[in-house]
Amino acid sequence: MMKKRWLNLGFQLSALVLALGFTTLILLATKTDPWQAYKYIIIGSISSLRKFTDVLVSFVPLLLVSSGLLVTFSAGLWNIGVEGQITLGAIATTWVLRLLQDSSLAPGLIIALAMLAGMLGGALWASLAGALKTYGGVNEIFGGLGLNFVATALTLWLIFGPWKRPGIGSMSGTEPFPNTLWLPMISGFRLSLWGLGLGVFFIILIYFLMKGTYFGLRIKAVGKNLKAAYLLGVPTTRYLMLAFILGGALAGLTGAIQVTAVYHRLIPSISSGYGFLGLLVAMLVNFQAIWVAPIALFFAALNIGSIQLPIVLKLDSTLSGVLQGVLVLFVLLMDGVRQMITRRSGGAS
Amino acid sequence: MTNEAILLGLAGVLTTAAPLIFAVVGETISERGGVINLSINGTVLLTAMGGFAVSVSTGSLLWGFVAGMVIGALVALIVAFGSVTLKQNQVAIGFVLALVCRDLAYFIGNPYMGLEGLRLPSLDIPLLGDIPIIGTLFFNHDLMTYLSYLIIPAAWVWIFRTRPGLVLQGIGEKPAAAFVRGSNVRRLRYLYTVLGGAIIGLSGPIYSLSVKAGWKGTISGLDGLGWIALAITIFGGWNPIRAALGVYLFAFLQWLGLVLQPSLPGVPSQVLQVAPFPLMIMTLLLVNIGNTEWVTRTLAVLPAPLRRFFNRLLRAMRASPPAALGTPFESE
Amino acid sequence: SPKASTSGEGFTFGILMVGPYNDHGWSQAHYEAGLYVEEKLGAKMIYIDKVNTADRPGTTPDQLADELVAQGAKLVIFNSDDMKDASTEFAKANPDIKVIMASGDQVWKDGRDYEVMDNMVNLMGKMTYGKMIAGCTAALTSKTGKIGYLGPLINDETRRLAASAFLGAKYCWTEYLGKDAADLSFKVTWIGFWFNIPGVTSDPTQVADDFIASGYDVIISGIDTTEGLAEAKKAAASGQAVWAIPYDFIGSCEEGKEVCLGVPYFNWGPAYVETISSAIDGTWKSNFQWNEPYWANINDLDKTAVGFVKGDALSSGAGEQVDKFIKELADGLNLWVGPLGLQDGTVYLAGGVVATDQQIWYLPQLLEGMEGQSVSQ
Amino acid sequence: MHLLFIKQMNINLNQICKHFGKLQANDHISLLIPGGTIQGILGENGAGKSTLMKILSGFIQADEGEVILDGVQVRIHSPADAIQHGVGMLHQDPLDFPPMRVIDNFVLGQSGGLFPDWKSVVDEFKQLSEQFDFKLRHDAYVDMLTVGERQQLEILRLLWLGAQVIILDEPTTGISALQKQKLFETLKILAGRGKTVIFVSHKLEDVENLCDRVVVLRQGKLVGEQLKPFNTKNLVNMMFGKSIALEESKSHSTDRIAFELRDLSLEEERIQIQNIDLKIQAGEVIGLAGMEGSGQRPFMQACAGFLRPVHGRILVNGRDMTGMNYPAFKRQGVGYMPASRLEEGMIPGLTLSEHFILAGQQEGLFIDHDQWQEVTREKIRDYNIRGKPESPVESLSGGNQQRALLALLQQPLKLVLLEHPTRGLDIESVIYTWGKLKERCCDGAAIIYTSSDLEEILLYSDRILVFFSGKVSAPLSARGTSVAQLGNLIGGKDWARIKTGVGVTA
Ligand SMILES: Nc1ncnc2c1ncn2[C@@H]1O[C@H](COP(=O)(O)OP(=O)(O)OP(=O)(O)O)[C@@H](O)[C@H]1O
Ligand SMILES: Nc1ncnc2c1ncn2[C@@H]1O[C@H](COP(=O)(O)OP(=O)(O)OP(=O)(O)O)[C@@H](O)[C@H]1O
Ligand SMILES: [Mg+2]
Ligand SMILES: [Mg+2]
Repeated sequence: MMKKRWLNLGFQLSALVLALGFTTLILLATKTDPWQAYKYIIIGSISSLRKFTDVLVSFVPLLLVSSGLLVTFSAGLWNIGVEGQITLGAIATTWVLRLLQDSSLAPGLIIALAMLAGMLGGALWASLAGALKTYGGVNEIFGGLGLNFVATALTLWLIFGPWKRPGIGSMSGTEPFPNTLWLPMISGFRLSLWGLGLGVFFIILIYFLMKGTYFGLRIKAVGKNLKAAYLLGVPTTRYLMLAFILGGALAGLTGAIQVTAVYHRLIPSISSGYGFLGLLVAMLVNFQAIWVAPIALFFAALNIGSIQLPIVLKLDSTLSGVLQGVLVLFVLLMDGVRQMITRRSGGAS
Repeated sequence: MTNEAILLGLAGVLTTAAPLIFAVVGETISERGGVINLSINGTVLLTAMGGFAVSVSTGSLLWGFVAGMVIGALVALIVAFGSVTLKQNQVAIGFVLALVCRDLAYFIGNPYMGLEGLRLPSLDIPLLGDIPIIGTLFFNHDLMTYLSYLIIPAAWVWIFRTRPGLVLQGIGEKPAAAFVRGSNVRRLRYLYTVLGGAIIGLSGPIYSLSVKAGWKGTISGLDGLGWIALAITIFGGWNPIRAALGVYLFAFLQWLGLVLQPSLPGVPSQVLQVAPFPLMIMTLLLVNIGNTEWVTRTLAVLPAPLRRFFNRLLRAMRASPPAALGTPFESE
Repeated sequence: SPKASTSGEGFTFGILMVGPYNDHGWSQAHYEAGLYVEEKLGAKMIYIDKVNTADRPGTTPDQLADELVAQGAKLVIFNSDDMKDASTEFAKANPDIKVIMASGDQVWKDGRDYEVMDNMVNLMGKMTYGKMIAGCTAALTSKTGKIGYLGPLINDETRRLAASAFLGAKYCWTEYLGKDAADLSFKVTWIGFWFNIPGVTSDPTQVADDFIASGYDVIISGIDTTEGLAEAKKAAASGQAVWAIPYDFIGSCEEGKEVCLGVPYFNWGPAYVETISSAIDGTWKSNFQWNEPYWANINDLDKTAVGFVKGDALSSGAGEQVDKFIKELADGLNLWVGPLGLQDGTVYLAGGVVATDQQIWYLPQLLEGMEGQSVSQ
Repeated sequence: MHLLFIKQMNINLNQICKHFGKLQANDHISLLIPGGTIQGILGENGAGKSTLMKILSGFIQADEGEVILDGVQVRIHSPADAIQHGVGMLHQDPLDFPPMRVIDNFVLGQSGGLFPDWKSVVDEFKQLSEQFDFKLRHDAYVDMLTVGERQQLEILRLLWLGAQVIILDEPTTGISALQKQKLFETLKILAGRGKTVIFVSHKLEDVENLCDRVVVLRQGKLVGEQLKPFNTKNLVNMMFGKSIALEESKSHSTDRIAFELRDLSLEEERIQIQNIDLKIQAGEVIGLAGMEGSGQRPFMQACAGFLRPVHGRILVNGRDMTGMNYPAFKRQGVGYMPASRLEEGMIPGLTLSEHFILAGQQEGLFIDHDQWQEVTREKIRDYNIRGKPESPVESLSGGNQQRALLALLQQPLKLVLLEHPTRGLDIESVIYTWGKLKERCCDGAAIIYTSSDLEEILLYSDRILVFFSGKVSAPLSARGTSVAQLGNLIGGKDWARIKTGVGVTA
């Protein structure tokens, strides 16, 4: 048992080495000193408190969306529609903020209501994909993809149409909300402890939900064998929908955080690609909630650290995306190699 | 609009559809063999960049297209290796590759941004091109557009009419049965995935060397096309002809969106562009809804004639994927 | 005139570019201006490109500006309308860092969003002139009298530029060619963004093809990419008489010399040098600049803010008339004079009334006589 | 044509070994089969029969040992190799392509030019099927065929490809008595023409009726060989290492009505069932006999609430359940056990204990794992499951999975619906399973089950419903019915003489 765990770790480490090896090759091919590139990515993410808090700013939405994806993943769903769910969360949050910003309600209450609306918005959009799947037989990958495009169009329409700034519709988004409607920040930093708190709260919640509850077990059962789960008495449609709704709600909350804590308005690409990145995180952790936080943190650090590349090395910072993707790719491939070897050695004993 | 303008506009639809035709045909072939190549969005970008870079460096259009095919085949090879040999989840591998290839295209392609490149010349077909209407519509395009017409029936005939095509259907449907009939399932899956990848790999260079000539990195306007192609493949029910019709419909709606712009002053242009997606979702819904439990339950309460009618209707619309799509094959 | 005498040794300035620094368009125009500043002042440029959320998930322009400051920048240039809010936020949070917001209007006293920010300067070139010249060039060249304008998204700026092109075209059409204004057709089709996003924007390639198919023989581009030029080139290769006028960047004609009539471009260098010098030597003053071309020679890269280079495809006869038009503009010809109506028929400027800068900057609709959507809702 | 001249092939398997992990599936098996004979291979479940045949047909490779055909040692690397050498196999689960046409299935795998010569292929197909009097339409889709017809198609295909040796792995499961008769005739004709037939089964009766010679495998070893005439008792001894007798089955039927169908009509894509009236008493066992695809499955599904009837009522314990879904039926005490264990019954990747949690009652939000461990252990003891609470279900052997499925059915039940509860089980397990099921009857549950084994149907049922392409017989008493009668009904004969469910109310 112990040996097996070490073996697994060995394979994962070798995946990391291979991923680094691959990006190093790419760097060498483009005549860059790889060491410098890696050094600046690290420096750019942890060399100062400011930078680290910036990493955390990127970490929070990634953590939230990955936690939600863990649920849909466990239910056997490829929730590619997650980008749209983030977007709809942001739209719903903006909508409530716009509706209430001139009211006499306490700002804290308005923010809370808006974030709640964001969760609802994301959940609603997810349940659309869910209903398409469970009641319409439409594979969630394609339903989700279509809905992503629709969500983007909806955002653009709102920004250039009904919610446009007085006089102009601008790619810079809707009119920014007043500071009172921002999620409170640590002064001097962009980080909101509220956001961080929410992220941490939800990953812990999801951890216990998936590990120790009837709900979690049923979601897993549905994900592994829908028919059998149904025969064993799990109301599968309901649980599939619940998985979508929970995943969507967390994606929606991600959108809400983007609006209330990062951009303070609705912008065209409000989801910032966090949904797809979250899918990578969820794939990498392979259903284990415990790993979501460290991996998300690592990815966020790569996002922020890579900003140094154009400044210092005049390099394109998509390198970080390459590194993230290649890492996941090699982990998947090495896992396959490991399984193949254990199959073989099982056969030989 | 004048008739001539409409005709030319429709002819333009055929050209803009060409790269997507290759993408959906390639994907259809791959999926027919049982392997989903979800990397397609990244492949389109990487091959567009690669094809452009190679053609700029060599000064040859041909090498550009060859490069696209090679890159597409290599990416597909990773998908095949991961799923056929290592038996990992195809969706996962493909999805990761979709993101990796995109970023890789941007990173490696940076030095080639905005360079002046070659562009596939228009090639009027002598006699056919002179036929009124038809000539303008179909025969005043470039070589790859003509090839895009040809590859649709070619793929259809291959899949549904030839002996190897029967085997292709077989390995996607029930690999064990194909295996006992003497097919080397793994090798064939490799072959068709890589072949499909190579065909998908043509779509990138068709963009960068013809339809949207040039390479502009993140603003090339290519990101997202692969996802669209993937959706259309499913829309096409794994039949190259239906898939191609899907592509033409998509390109046509896009064109309609801009033609209608002046007559729909209240509608932002982005909204019209999105019209194909709800349409696609509706189609998938119609195609699949007959398989759902609640529909059969509901139908059961209808009076007999109505029930029969709906049953026949739903059955006529239904399309099922190859049964072994996405599952690995083990002979022991 | 630029204070090239100031020495910027040891001074670092940062640029945030919305697109790739080598996009052969808007962003590259800024990047090259940065190089120009390095050359003229000896200051050091650092930059981050692709500053948009699609390319840099989870970042905001003000955060990236902080990065530049951390690397030693004493002045930060924001180069896109998208970054307007972020530049305001940043300027307020960093009173000791100088900020240039190119294409913004926050510190314009007569602007709609005026705010006092001592450390901010707004810069913009009067591209209205560039577009007028482009429009004139198009009108002088067109055989069919149909000019297509490939518009990005609809806002004040893009309306203003499309309308300028129209005014220039109409002027040259009627005054130089002596033709009837009613015979000139000027159509704007908006794609929805500065460049193509599949499934979101209209495809500019299709728009350009559609123009050509409908008999529009000159395409004026208002977007950041060169589909208009590429499609014109393709049509020309098959024997059609079609031309194009790209936008933004002085080198834009290169991708299709044989059909390029010329390009109106931004030349940010001189204004940057001047503003950065003032930051170095302490004469900095917050202001809004909407800089005219250097009329003595609009292509003098050391002086002008916007220019127009003629393309290889421009006939010599038309070229002379374009020069004449430029000369007239230099001498004070103003096309933004009434009577001018808006597209919905309301009077915009009564006869003889000269438009104010505000009226031009915040143009509410396309002008009467132009085809195409005016507002996005 | 290659069917006409007689060429016989002798098969010699020498010291074949094959292991899967720790399991020795074939342990030094040596076997000689003379050409033109029908060789039976007997053995309990998991004895290694399929493995040996898969090796001979190239589907898998042996670890050790050699295959000698007509004195020549051959290497068979793949099924393609095997067919080159004249060896073809019908697999236990039909390996064909349901959504494709009969003729496509026929051609697929045949080598030749790019475009098959459809006309001549169809001609040859027709000619060949006429020879055996098979009634297969070349343009029908395979998913519309019965299991028996699919076998016929496979036999024709193998012969067409030039097979000298035809291996049939448990071909009698899932086909009607009539089709079985037809199959046996065909096989005898083939042997008469010099083909070698290898017939794998664990049904003694079938082997005795058909084969010239028999070998018995047990736990991977070849334990004995017999020539005709066979000594049954001896064979059973060899198969199980002991003799086993079927016990007389007791009826637990009471007079309380547990389940009732009133004028029920069902419609599915391929089958329509009309106007069934049926009352089942608590404790009663109802067997459904019929060829696969004759309507038993929709019938069972309607009884469990999966399929909504288009007409009529369903009453469970007197309560009208018409139109309700499976969860509602389940709450009313209807249990359902599907035929395919790992596909529909269990969840690979989850442990036994987790299965019992899923099937059990939720208490609170969090799972009390200790408590459920205990429950699982109890069930394991009670149902004699070889496995631990933390064993993943896919690691259990087939028989143990079956027992676990039984244990997972909730308690108490009003009605138990079982699809092929003993398919693939050896006699020992069959007896055990029925013992457990009869316990349920004692507790007042009624049972409806399907089986393709007529002996089983007659032995364990109180009453029997016969299905033939959507027609359903009125319940027959098991005591007053013989295998032969049942066989005829299943094959569509003698229906005029019995009452059907049709017309009872009409
Ligand atoms: N691919 C495999 N991997 C692991 N074990 C296997 C595999 N195939 C067969 N076995 C095991 O080998 C043993 C022999 O299997 P085999 O299928 O030959 O039995 P059989 O005699 O045909 O039984 P049955 O009557 O149930 O069909 C069984 O214990 C089975 O579980
Ligand atoms: N997929 C698998 N993973 C792990 N172990 C397996 C797997 N399949 C079979 N085994 C093991 O192989 C052994 C044989 O399994 P098999 O199903 O053939 O049993 P069997 O001999 O047929 O018994 P039974 O009569 O109960 O069906 C079992 O001990 C089982 O634990
Ligand atoms: Mg077994
Ligand atoms: Mg077997």
